[in-house]
Amino acid sequence: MLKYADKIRQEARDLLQSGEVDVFVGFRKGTIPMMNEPILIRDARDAEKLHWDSNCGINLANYLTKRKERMGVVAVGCHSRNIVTHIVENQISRDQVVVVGVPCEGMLDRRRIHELAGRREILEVLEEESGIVIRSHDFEQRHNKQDVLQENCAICIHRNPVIWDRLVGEAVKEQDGIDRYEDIRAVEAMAPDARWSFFQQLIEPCIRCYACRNACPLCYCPTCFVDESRPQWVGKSIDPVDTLTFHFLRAYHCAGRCTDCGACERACPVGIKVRRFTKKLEKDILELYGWEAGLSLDERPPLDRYRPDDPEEFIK
Amino acid sequence: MKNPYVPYPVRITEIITETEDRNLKTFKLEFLNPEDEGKFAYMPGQFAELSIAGKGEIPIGIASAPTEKGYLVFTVNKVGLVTSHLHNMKPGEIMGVRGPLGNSYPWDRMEGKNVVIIAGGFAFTTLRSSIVYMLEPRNREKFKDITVVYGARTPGMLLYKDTLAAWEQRDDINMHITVDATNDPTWKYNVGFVPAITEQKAPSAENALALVCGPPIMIKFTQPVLSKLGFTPEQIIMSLENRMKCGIGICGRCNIGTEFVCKDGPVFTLEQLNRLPKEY
Amino acid sequence: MSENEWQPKIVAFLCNWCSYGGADLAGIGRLQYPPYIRVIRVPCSGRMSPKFILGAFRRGADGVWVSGCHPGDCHYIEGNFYARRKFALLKNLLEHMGIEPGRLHFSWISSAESTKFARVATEVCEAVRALGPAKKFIKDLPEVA
Amino acid sequence: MAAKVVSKDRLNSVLSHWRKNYRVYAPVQKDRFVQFEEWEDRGEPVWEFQNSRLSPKFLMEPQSEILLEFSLDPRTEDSGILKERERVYPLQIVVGIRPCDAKAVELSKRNFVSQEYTDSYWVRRYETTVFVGLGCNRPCPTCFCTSVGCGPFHEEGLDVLMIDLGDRFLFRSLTGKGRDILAEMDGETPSADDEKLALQIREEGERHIVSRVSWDRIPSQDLMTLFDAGFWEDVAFSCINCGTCTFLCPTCWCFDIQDESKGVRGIRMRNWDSCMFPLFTLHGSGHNPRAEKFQRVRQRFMHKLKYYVDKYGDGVACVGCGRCVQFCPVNIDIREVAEKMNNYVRCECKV
Repeated sequence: MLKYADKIRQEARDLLQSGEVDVFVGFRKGTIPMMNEPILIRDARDAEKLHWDSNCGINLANYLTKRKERMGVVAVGCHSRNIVTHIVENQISRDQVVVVGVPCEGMLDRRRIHELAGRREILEVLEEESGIVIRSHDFEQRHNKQDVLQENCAICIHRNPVIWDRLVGEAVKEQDGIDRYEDIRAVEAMAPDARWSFFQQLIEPCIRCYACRNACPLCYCPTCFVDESRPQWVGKSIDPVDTLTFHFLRAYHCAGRCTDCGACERACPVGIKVRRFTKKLEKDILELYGWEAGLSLDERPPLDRYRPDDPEEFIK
Repeated sequence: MKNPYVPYPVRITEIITETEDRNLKTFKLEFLNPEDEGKFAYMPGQFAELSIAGKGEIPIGIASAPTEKGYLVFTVNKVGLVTSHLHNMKPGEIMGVRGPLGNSYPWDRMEGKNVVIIAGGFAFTTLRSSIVYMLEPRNREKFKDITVVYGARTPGMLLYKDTLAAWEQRDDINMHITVDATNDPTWKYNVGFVPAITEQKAPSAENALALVCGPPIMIKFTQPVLSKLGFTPEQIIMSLENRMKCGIGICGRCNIGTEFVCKDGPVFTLEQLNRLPKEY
Repeated sequence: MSENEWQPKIVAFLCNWCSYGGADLAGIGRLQYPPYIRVIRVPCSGRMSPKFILGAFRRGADGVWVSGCHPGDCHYIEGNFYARRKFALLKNLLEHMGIEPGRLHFSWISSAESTKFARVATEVCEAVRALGPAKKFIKDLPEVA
Repeated sequence: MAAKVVSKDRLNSVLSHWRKNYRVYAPVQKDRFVQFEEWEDRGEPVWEFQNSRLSPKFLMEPQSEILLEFSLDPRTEDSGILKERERVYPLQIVVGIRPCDAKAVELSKRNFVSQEYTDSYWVRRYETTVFVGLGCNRPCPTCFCTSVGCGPFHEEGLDVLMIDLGDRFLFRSLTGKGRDILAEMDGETPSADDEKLALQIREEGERHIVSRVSWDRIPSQDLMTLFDAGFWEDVAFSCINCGTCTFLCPTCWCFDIQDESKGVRGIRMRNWDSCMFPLFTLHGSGHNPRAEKFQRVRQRFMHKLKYYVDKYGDGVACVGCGRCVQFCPVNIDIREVAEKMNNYVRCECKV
């Protein structure tokens, strides 16, 4: 992924210099290993600050709404699908964005890497062609990239940008033969009480910081339901029912829109696999309505349309 | 250890609908335990948290004066969850009051001075308290001229109409009541915005302090008028509002710069405010 | 039925134009169905938000039943078509999270179908009763420090 | 001041002994993180950890805490009257708290106890807690405690300091509370070698702090000039306005107060709140003094590094634990922001 960095800088410089865009949204190299920070630049001279590697899992589509400028933005497959979703939902217009597409080989799961390093101090994580090298004071470890990918990346089937105006490299081969829903089926197979306990345990560490919600480009409502007071849909304490209500409704709001970009899980400071909620919806929507989010600019999302013969066996 | 979060239980004894839009009501409250009144010793400019079990608390300026014994008065605008519930309560019902909170108007500084009171809309509450306090016979001589410019959108939107009428009759206070507009032919007071009437009545800045409370737009246009009249930022006293919860400088939300509006304020001089972020 | 026997609480959200009329007609016709149902009238099944259903469970409903016009008969032309997709996903996700199948019910009942109303009401009541009191998603005072 | 040495394999029996009279909280491994939990005679606490994911501030300021309770039953005389819930505050020992987190408790005290008001809940928890700190032999690369008046073996806020000597711990009491719990603990008197080793470890630990933050010029900066500085929009750009930094921060104490009732019973409680949330400052009128993201980000940093500094004249409201640096989902780094604030010079040039 490092190889794209130069090309991204070049495209950004070009776009800003030519005046094709007013601002460019990308990443700059982070201050700690395996972290990069979203950055907005206005001046072509700042293009050199742009960086790219396999630690760009924060979804930049989240930074595009409520802006007036013409924007250049770096986007991998899932992020480009969120840009499509924004356009379809009238949050941005197609003319407003110049998408610099990045064929993606997956982002690193930094928690997994910390675990592999035995939670010892990591000085840096180097990316090589086929894998990564974890370097510390007193040890060095090599891992295959496939073993240290974020879970959503490991099962990704849309690595290449869906829409793009410029592409920084040749399209990568899409993964095939992927079973995206193994984890969901495992939960489905449980008895109701076991499922209930499963989700209770899943959210037990939640501190209601809303990082999952806020890292998500789909969450742009002016007032979130958790902040409404009349009526108050959900209490504010760490009561497990309130926490579960939050996660349930948050996921439901993403139904048919979620691209499984994994930003929510990446952002969670306490390591909750919040995709266990959204992926169930994704699976059902694929099975019931044959829909995957953000693949087309011309189709309405599944909850904004219907077919007269939609399944209704559950209705008396 | 005294628990600062426990409100004094009070009973609502009277509810007056103040304004024609029925959005402002005045609540008269009596302490359930008479000994609590002594603990609730306050000065005009302070506020209290009105506390309704199951709904929450709201910070409201105290509209009664310490010279009015036996009860407290609060005038409440209907806005959110707690205030809407309060507006539906009936005399006889029980609620809580936590306070007094915040500083007060600078009564030490005001002694021996002319006091100019400029108010708009429902921000008149703590100023009512101040006027009642100053007009109390044993207090009146501590202050020189008292001038009041008080305006509302229409005659029907003025607070405390009977009290205003009574003050109009007195010769120890200069009342300038005004409304933005009216088609009431019997209206015998001023018509015009508060800043304009202030300019017209031109209270002197000499040996004076001005207490200014009102909506942001009124404050914005009154400040230049006062400057023109010679009031320095130290002579202009204002009372801020911010979202509050604890009211005692602990929960953090009303913080602006180095100050907590609830504990270090709500009363600040313009000179102090000029050195603080305008985050209110 | 003994006095102490547990009786389920079921919240029924009925569309104003069809199912509510069906309930009315069932009443006029003195049709019998179990008395466990509390009706909330909604303008259209399309108005139903997942928050309403979750809100009912949070407040201790043992079952929730949503009923609207038959597809094609919606007073607002297509409200129930949209609703149908929302309901499918909602039901699946709620049950995925451990709410027992049988607590949440949906139906299409027209204002003329009083018999169907009474029949479905009975079915819903029986299904919920068979499950016993709800224990999940019920919001109590928080047990915190 | 008393001191004792205890070998590591006997530590659990020390904890067990303390449990007779105290609740004991210790760091335990939970999923992928270390967390302070009540130690109940089973499971091994972890002693080799960098720091716990959540700061142990929750022992003083639980995320949700009931303040008052009430009945809404109209048949009872006290219907609608809010009362303090009767509650016992058991004596507790927090063992293994890092010096930075202990100093944070001392900083927080300034907020919860002022001249005018005492937060009785916080104070009762504080008074019944004994802080047994564990010095940091190997601080994290994100730790910058030594730049903010703290350090890996800093003693402020601790009743006892523990130093890991390899196969044994040296316990040194720093207060009366500390002396009391040391008195009832088995252990040997440290030898001269133990003391020497402890000193070496201490120096070594301090040398390990590689992060530096300069804030020396911030106190003399003009508050409004910093407030109006041009860099805030840039600093805030990547922020997603979540509460991670504030909830993980040991010196963030802001809270919200909420009522809940069910049937005729009700409670008033407080919950952690965050200046990152727009709702934090939203007025009833709809006006929001900090409606924009950059204003909220600015508030957080200005509060820690400028307002607090000016208000109390006793340093910054940060202990350098580095949690916000490690866990911010978008890598906003307080060390960089402090640097920007410290070096800020208003541009006088005309645009």
